Amino acid sequence: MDNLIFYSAIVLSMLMAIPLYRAVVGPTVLDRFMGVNSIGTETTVLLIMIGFMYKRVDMFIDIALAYALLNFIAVLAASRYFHKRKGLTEEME
Amino acid sequence: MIIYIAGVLIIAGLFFFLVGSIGMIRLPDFYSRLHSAGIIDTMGLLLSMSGLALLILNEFNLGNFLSAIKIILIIVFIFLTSPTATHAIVDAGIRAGLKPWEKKQ
Amino acid sequence: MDIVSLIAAKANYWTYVILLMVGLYAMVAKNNLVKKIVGMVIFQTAVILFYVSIGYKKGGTLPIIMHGHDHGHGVDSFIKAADYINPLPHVLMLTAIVVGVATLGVALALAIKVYQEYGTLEEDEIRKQIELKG
Amino acid sequence: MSIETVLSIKPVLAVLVSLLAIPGIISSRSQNIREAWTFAAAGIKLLLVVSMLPIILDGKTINYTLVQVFPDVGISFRVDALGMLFALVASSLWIVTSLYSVGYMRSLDEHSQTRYFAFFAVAISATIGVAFSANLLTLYLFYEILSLATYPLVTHHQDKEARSSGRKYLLYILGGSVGLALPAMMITYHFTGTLDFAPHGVMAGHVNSGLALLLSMMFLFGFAKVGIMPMHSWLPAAMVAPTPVSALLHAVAVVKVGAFSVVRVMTGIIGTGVLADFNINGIICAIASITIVVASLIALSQDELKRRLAFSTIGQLSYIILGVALLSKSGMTGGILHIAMHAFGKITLFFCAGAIFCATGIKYISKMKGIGRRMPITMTAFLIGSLSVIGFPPCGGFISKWHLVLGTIESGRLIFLVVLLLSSFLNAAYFFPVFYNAFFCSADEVLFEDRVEEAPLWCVVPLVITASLSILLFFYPQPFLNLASLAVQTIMGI
Amino acid sequence: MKTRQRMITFCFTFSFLFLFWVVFSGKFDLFHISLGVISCLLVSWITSDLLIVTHDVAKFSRLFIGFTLYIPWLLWQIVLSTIHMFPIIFSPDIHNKINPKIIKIKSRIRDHVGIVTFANSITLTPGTITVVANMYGDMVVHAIDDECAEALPGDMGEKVAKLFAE
Amino acid sequence: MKILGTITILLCGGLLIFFTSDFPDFGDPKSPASIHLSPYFIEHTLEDTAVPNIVTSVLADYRSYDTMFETTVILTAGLACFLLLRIPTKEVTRRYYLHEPTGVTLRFDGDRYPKGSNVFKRIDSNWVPYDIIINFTCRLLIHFIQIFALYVVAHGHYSPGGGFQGGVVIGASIILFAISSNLRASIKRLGEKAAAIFTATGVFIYAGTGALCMVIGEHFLNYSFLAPLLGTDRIMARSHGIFIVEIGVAVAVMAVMIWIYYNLSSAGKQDEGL
Amino acid sequence: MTFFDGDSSLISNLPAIVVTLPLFASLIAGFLGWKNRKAPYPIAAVALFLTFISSVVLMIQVMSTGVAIEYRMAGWAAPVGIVYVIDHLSALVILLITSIAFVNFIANKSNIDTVFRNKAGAFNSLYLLFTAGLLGMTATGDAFNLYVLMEIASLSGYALIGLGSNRAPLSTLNYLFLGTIGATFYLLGVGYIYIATGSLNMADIASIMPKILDSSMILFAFIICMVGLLIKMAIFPLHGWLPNAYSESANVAAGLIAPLTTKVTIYIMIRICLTLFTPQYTFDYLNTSDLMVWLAIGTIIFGSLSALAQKDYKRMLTYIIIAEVGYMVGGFFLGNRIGVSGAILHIVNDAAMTLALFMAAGIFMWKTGEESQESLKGMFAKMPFTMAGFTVAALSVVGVPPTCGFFSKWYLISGGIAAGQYFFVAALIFSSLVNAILFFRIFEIAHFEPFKDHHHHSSNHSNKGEEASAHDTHEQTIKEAPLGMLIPFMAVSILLVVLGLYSGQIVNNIINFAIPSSIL
Amino acid sequence: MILPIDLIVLLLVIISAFAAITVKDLLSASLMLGAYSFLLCLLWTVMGAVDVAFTEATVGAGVSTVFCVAAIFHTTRRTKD
Repeated sequence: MDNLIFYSAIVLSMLMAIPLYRAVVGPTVLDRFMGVNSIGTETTVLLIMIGFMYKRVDMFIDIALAYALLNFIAVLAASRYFHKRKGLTEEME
Repeated sequence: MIIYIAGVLIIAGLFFFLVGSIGMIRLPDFYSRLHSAGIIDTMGLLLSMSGLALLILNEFNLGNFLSAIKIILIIVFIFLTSPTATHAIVDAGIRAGLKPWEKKQ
Repeated sequence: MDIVSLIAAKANYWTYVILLMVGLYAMVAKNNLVKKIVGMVIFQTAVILFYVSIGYKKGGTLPIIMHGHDHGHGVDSFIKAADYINPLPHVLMLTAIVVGVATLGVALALAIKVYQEYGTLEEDEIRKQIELKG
Repeated sequence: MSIETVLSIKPVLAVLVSLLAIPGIISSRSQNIREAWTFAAAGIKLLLVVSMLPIILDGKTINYTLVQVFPDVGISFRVDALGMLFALVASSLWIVTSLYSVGYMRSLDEHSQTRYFAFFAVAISATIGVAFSANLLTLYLFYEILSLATYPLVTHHQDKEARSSGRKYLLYILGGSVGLALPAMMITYHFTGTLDFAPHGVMAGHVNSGLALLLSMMFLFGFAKVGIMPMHSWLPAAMVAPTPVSALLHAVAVVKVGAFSVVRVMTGIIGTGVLADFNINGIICAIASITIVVASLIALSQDELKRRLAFSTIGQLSYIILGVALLSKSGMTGGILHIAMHAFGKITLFFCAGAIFCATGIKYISKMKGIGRRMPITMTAFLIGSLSVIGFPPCGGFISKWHLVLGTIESGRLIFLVVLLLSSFLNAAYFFPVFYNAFFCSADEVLFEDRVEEAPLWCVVPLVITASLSILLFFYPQPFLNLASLAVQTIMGI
Repeated sequence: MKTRQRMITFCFTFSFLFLFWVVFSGKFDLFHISLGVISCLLVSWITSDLLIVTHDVAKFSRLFIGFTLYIPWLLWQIVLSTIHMFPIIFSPDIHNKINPKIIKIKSRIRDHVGIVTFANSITLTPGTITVVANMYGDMVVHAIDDECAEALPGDMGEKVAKLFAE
Repeated sequence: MKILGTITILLCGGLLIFFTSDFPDFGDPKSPASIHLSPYFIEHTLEDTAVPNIVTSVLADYRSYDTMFETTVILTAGLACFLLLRIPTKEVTRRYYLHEPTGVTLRFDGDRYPKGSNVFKRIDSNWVPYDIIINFTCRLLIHFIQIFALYVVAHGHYSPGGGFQGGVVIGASIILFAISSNLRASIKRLGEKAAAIFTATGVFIYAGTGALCMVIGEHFLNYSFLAPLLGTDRIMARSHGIFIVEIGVAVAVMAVMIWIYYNLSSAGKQDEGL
Repeated sequence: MTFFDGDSSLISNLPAIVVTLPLFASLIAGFLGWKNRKAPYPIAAVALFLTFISSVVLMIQVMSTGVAIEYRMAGWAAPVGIVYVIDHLSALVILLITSIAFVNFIANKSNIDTVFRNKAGAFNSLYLLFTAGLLGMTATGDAFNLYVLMEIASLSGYALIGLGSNRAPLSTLNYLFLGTIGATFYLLGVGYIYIATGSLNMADIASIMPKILDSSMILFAFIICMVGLLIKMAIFPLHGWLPNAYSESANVAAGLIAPLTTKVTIYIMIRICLTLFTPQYTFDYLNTSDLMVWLAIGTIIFGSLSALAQKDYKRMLTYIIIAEVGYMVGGFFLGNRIGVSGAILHIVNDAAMTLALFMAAGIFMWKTGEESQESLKGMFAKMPFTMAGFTVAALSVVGVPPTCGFFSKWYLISGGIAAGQYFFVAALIFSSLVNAILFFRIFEIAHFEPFKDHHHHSSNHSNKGEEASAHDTHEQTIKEAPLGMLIPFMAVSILLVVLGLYSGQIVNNIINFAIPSSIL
Repeated sequence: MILPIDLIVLLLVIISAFAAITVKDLLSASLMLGAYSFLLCLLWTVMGAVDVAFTEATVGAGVSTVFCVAAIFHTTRRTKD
C-alpha cells in the first residue's frame, strides 16, 4: 500500500505540471487563475498523500484544509480585480 | 478489503485528474477549459480524497476516525469553494470582455 | 559518486541557488517596481529553501514528538534525536517568512505611493519624469 | 643639565582668559563695555604672562597637562624661554593692537565689530596656546584654531575680493597643515612614539636621512603661515583685511606662529643633532635665503603699501628660519630675537599704513607724495619702524640682525652673510620711496590739501608706543635677549 | 421575538461550530473543551449575524434532511456529466465536438440559499458553469455543448426548488 | 543594466553552486547542523516544556525572544503601511448611493449626502452588483475558517500551527469578508482603530508576559516563574506560558494582516477598495 | 558604587530592559495615539530618557566590573537559548544609540508636530521601534536574533524615510530592495555558519571555529555575511541607495537614521568579525585586510568626490556619510590595535557629527524651507549660534582639533601608517581636504552672500534697498532657531569638543577592553 | 523515498519562479507568485517542515497574493518586462 501511495504521489506531482503549464503559458490572465486553482486542488490531495508517506496524516490535514481555504481567497481576490476594473487587455500595451 | 477499495479509488481519482488536465490543454478557449478544470475539482478530488479517507480508516481508532472526517470536511469545503471560485473567474471573464469561443459554422 | 546520488544529494542546494539568482536578477535588472517586489519575495524564499534543506534528515519524521499527546510530561527516555527532523531551521524560517510578508506589505505600500506620485511603475519612465521636473 | 619644572595652571589661564572674555564681548550692549572687556582680558593676560617671567628667567619651566588624549600625548602646556619670549611679544602687542583697533574700526565705522573683537580674542588665545604648547599635538591644535579664527577677520569686508582672498588663505594654510603637517606629525608619532618637545629633539635614532629630510620639508611647508616660498602667496592676498588685522597677521600672531612652529619643530622634534647630521639645515637655509631675496625683490615692485609690507614680511620671516637653521649660537639667538624685534617694527609700519588709510583713504605709495607734512607723527613712526626692519642701529632690528650676521660667520657659511647684506640693502631700497614720497617731494607735487590731518588719537597713540618701543629695545633688549639666550642654551645644550 | 430569534441563531451557530471544534480537536480533556467553548462563543458572538439560514427550527430540519438526500443525487449527476465529458476531451476532433454557448435559464426558486445551491450545483457538474445568478432566479449559464445546455434547468432545478419550496 | 545583471547573477550563481559541493549531503543525519544543537531540543522538549511540537517549544520558549520580535516586525509593518499610505481625509468629494427600493444609483457631491437615511445605501464608485453566490458562500465559510483558525491557535502544542498561522487565517477570513461584501462593511465591523489597538495588545500580551516573568522572577520571558500565578508546576507553567504568548501572536498577526489589507486595498483612504 | 553591587533585580535585568523599554513605550504610544494626539510624544520622550539612563547605568556597570554581562533570555543558557552580551563595545554603542535617539527626539518636537500631525502616534511608535531594533542588534549575542532585530530597524527605517518629500517613496523602495538583499545575504551567511557548526550563538560558534578554519563553508559564510553587511552600510560599489534615501527623508527621520544606521551596521561587522569569526580567522587566516582596505579607499575617494559635485546640502552630507563609512571599514580592516580603536572611536564620533549636521539641516530647513546650499545665504548674520554649532560640526568632519573628528582620524592614520597602508592614509587626508573645501564653500555662502528671506518673500520684495543693507543692521534683527531646537543642537556641538578632549579616556577605559587581546 | 517527489516539486518551483518574473502582466505575476508559494508549501511538507509549510500556505498563498492584488488594483497591471 505504501508503494501505491508513493507512486500515486509521484504521478500526481507530475500531473501538476499540466495546470502549471496553463498557469505559465496563459494565454489570458483568467487561464492562469484557473491553473492556479487547479494546482491548489491537486496540492491538497498531494499533501495528504505525503502525510501517508510520513505515516502521520493527522499532522497534514490541517495544512491541507488551510490550503484549500486560502487558495480560494487568493483566486477570489484576483477575480475581484476584474469585477471592479474593466478590461482584460486595455490596460496592457 | 478496504485497502483495495481505497487503492482503486485513489487510482480512479488520479485518472480523473489526468482527464481534467488533458482537457485543460486541449480545449480551445478559457470558458470550455473551465469545464474540464471542474473535473479536477469534483471527481478527481472526491475520489482520491475518499480513497485516502478509507485508507486511514483501515486502522480504526478515534484519532483516525476524526482524521477521516476532516478529510471529508476538506471535500465539503472544496465543493463549496470550487464552484464559487469558478463562478468568480467566469464572471471576471465576462466583465473583462473575453469573448467565448464559438464554433465556426 | 554517480550522477544520480549527486543530484539527490545536492539538488536542493542547486535549486536554492537558482531561485536566489532568479530573485536577484529580478531585483537588479527588472524595470517594473512590482516585478522587483516579486523578485524580492522569490529571493527571500530561496533562503528559506536553503535552511529547510539543512534541517532535513533522512529517515527522520516530523519534528513533533510521536505519541507525545497522551502523556502530558511523562519523560520519554526513548526519544532519539536521529528520529526527528532538525526543528531549529524551521523555527528560524517561520520568523523569516514573517519578515518576508512584513517587507512585502511595506514594499507594496511604497509602490502605491510611487504610483500615486508618478502614475507609472516603470523605473525608466519615472526617471524621465524626474528629469523633466528638473 | 636638568631642567627644573614647576606645575602651575597659569599657562592654561593665560590661554583661556581671552576666550572667557568672549561671552562678555558678545553680550555687551554698548561699544564701550565691549572694548572694556577686551582691554581687561588683554591686561590680565599680560599680567599672567609677566608673572611667569621670573620663573622662566630662573631657568625653570612650567608644566601643566589638561587632558591625555593618546598614549603619552595629551593637551599639555609648557612654558619655556622660547615660548615665553613669543608670548610676551604677543600679549603685550595685543593691548596695543586693541587700542588701535578701537580707533581704526570706530573711525571707519566698520560693520560687525562685535564679531571682529570676538575672533580677535580667539586668535590671541590660540597664539598664546601655540607659544605655551608642550607638544606637537597641542601646537597643531592651536595652530588650526588660529587659522580658522583669523578667517573671519581676513574676510571681514565680506565682498568679492575678501572672498577670493579668504579662499586662498584657507587653501594654503589648511591645505598645508592638513595635507603636510598632520601626516608629518603622524609619521613622527609612529616612529618615535612621542610628540613632546625635547630640548634636543626626539627623532635622533629613530629615522634615517631620507625620512628626516622628508619630514623636515613637510613641516617647513606644512606650517604655511611661515610663508616660505612657494607657500607664501596667501600673505599678500590676505591684505584685504582691515589694517589691525593685517598688523595682527603680519606682526604678531599668524606669521610669527608659523615661524615659531617651525622653530619649535626644528629644535624640539627634529632636533639640532639630526638637522646637522643629515645636513638638512643647509637645505633649509638655502630655501630661506631664496625666499628672502625673491620676496625683497618682489616687494620692490609693489605699489600698494600694505602689499609691499606683506612681501617684506615674507622676507623677514625667513630671517628667523635662516637664523635658527644656521645652528650656530649667535645665529639662533638672532633668529629667535628677530621674532620680537621684527614684531615691534612691523606692527608700527602697519599701524602707520592703517592710520594713513584712516585719515586719507589712500593705499598706494605713489599717491602718498607729501604726506609727511600733513601727518608728521605717523610718518616719523613709519621711519622708525622701517629702520628697525632694515636693521639700522638706533632700532631694535639692529640687534637681531647683528646676531644673525655673527651667526653666519660663526657657522662658516659665508654665502648667507652675502644674502643678509643684500637683503638689507633691498629692504632699504623698498622703504626708501615711501620716505621720499612722504617728506622729500617738492611742494607742487604734494597731493594733499591742508585739511588732511593726523589720524584719530586712538590710532596715533599705539603707533607712537610701538615706535618708541622699537627704539627702546635697541637700548634695553635685555628681557628678550636673556630669554633668547636662555632658549638657545637649552637647545644647544651649552 | 427579535431577541429570541437572535438567541436561536446564536445557539445554532454555537452548536454547529462546537461540533466542528470537536472534530478538529479530537481532545476531550477539560482544558481543550473549555478552550473550544470559548472559541466557539467568540466566533458566534462576532459573526452570528452572518450565518442566518433560517430562524425556523422545523424548516431547518426539513432542509437538513432534504440536503442529505440531495447530495448523493448531485454526486451521481457529477459522475454522469463527467462521463459525458470524456468523449469530448479525448476526441481527436475536439473543435467539432464541442459547441460552447451561453444560455439564459429561469428557475422558480426565490430563496437565496436555494439559488446559491442551484447555481453551485450547476457549476459543480462539469459541462455547465453559472455565469450570473440574481436573486430572482434568473441565471446565465455557459454550457459546453448542446446536450448540457438542454439538460437545464431540468431535474436539478426541480429538486432544488422542491427542497426550498415555501 | 540587464546585461550587467545577467553577468553578475551568472557569476554569483556559479560560485554559489560550485561551493555547494562541500555541503553535507541533503538529508545527511551526521551533518553538524543535526548533531550539535538540535538534539537537545528534540530530546528535552517534553521534559522541559511538555510540548510535543518541538517547533512550537523552540519558537515560543527556547527562542521566544526571537518570536517576540517577529511579532514586533509584524507590528512595525502595520505601522509602516499606516504611516506611509493613510490619507486622513474627512471630506470625500463624491459619493454614490443606492436607493434600495428602486435600485437607482445617485451621486452626491460634497457634503450633501443623506445622513441617517434608511433607504439609501452607500456604494462604491466602481460598484459591482450584489453577487449572491460569492456573498453567500463567503458568509458561510467565514465561521468555519475562524473556528479552524482558533483551533490551529489552540493546538499549536500538538500539531503544526500555532499563533502565527492561526492569526493569519483569522485575518484572511476577515479579508475574505471584505472582498466578498465590501471594504466599508468590513471596516464597520472591525475598524482601523480596533485593528491598531488589537495589534498593540497582541504584542503587549507577549512582551507583557515576558516582563511579568522578569518582575516575578529573574529572566525576561522565563515562564516557569509564572507557575505560582497559573497554579501549576514549573513545566506546565512553561506550556501554558507558550500558549499565552501564542494568543498574543495570534491577536497581533490577525489585526496587522487586516490593517495592512485595509490600507493597501483602499490606498489609504479606508473608504472603498478591492 | 554600592548601587551596583547588590543583586537587585532591576539592575540585573538591565540588558533586557534597555531593549524592551522602547518596545513597551512604542506599544503604549501607538495605543494612546488613537485617543489623544498629544499623548504619545511625552511618553516616547520619557521612555527614551529612561532608556538613556539605563544605558548609562549599564555602561558604568560594565566599566566597574570589567567583564561582559551575559543575560539569558527565557532563562536558557547560551547555545540553547538567546543571550544578550553586554561588553565594553556594545555598552558603548548602546549608549551612543540611546543618546542620539533621545537628543534628536527632543530637538525635533515642533517638527514632529507639524510634519506628522495625525500620524504622530504611529511616528513616535516607529521611532521607538527603530531605536529598540538598533539596541537589540547591538546587544544580542545570537546571530539569528540579530537578523530579526535588523529587520525591525530596517522596516521602521523604511517607514520613517518614506514619509519625506515627494520623491522619497521611490528612493525608499530602492533602499528597501537593497536593504532586503543585504539582510537576506546576512541570513544566508548565518545559514552557512549553521550548516558548518550547527550553532547560532556567537560565542559558541567562535569556540567551534578553530576546528573548522579551512572549511570552505566558513569562508563562504564570511564572504556572504560581509557582502550583506557591506550593502547595508553602503560601501562604494553598493552605495546607490543611500544618498537618495537619506536626503529625501524628513529631517527628524534623517536625524535619527543617518547617524545610526550605517554606524550600527559597521558595529555589527566588527562584532561579526571579532566575536563570531574570531580575529584569528578574519585577519590571520583569511588576510582580508588588503582587499577591504582598498574597498574602503575606493569608498572614501568616491564619496568625497561625489560630495563635491552636490548642490544640495543634505545630499552632500549623505555622500560624506559614505566616505566616513570607508574610514571605519578601512580602519577596522587595518587589523592592528590602533586602527581598530580608531574605527570604533570613529563610530562614536561620526555618529555625533552626523547628528549635529543633520540637526543643523533640520534647523535650516525649518528656517528657509529649502535644501540647496544657496538657501544658506547670510546665515552667519541671521543665526550666529546655530552657525557656530554648525561650524564646530563641520570642523569636526574636516578633522580640525580639538573637535572629536580629529582624534579618531588620528588613530586611523596612525593605524594606517603602522599597517603600512599608505594609500589609506593618503585617502584619509585627501578626504579631509575635500571636506574642508565642501564646508568652506558653505561657509562662504553663509558668510558672504546677503540673507534672502524665503518665508516672507513677498513682503521683502517691495523694499529691496533694505535687503541690500541687511548685513549692516543685522545685529538688531537676529532670528535664531526656536530654543527647543537650538539648545540640543548646541549641546551636541559642545559634546563634539568634549568627546574630542576625552577621546583618550574613551580609548583607554572602554575601547581597549573591547578589542580582543589577540589584536596587537 | 521522498526524494523523487522532492525533485519534481523543485522543478515545478523553478518553473513557476521563472514564470513569475517573466510574465508580462503584473496581475499574472502576482498570481504566479501565489502558485510559487503553493508549490513551496508542498516542498516544505515534502521535507517534513510542517510548521513552515503551514505558515507558507497561510502567508504566501493566502495573504501575500491578496496584498499584491490589492496593490495592483490601486496601481496598474501594465509592465514592460
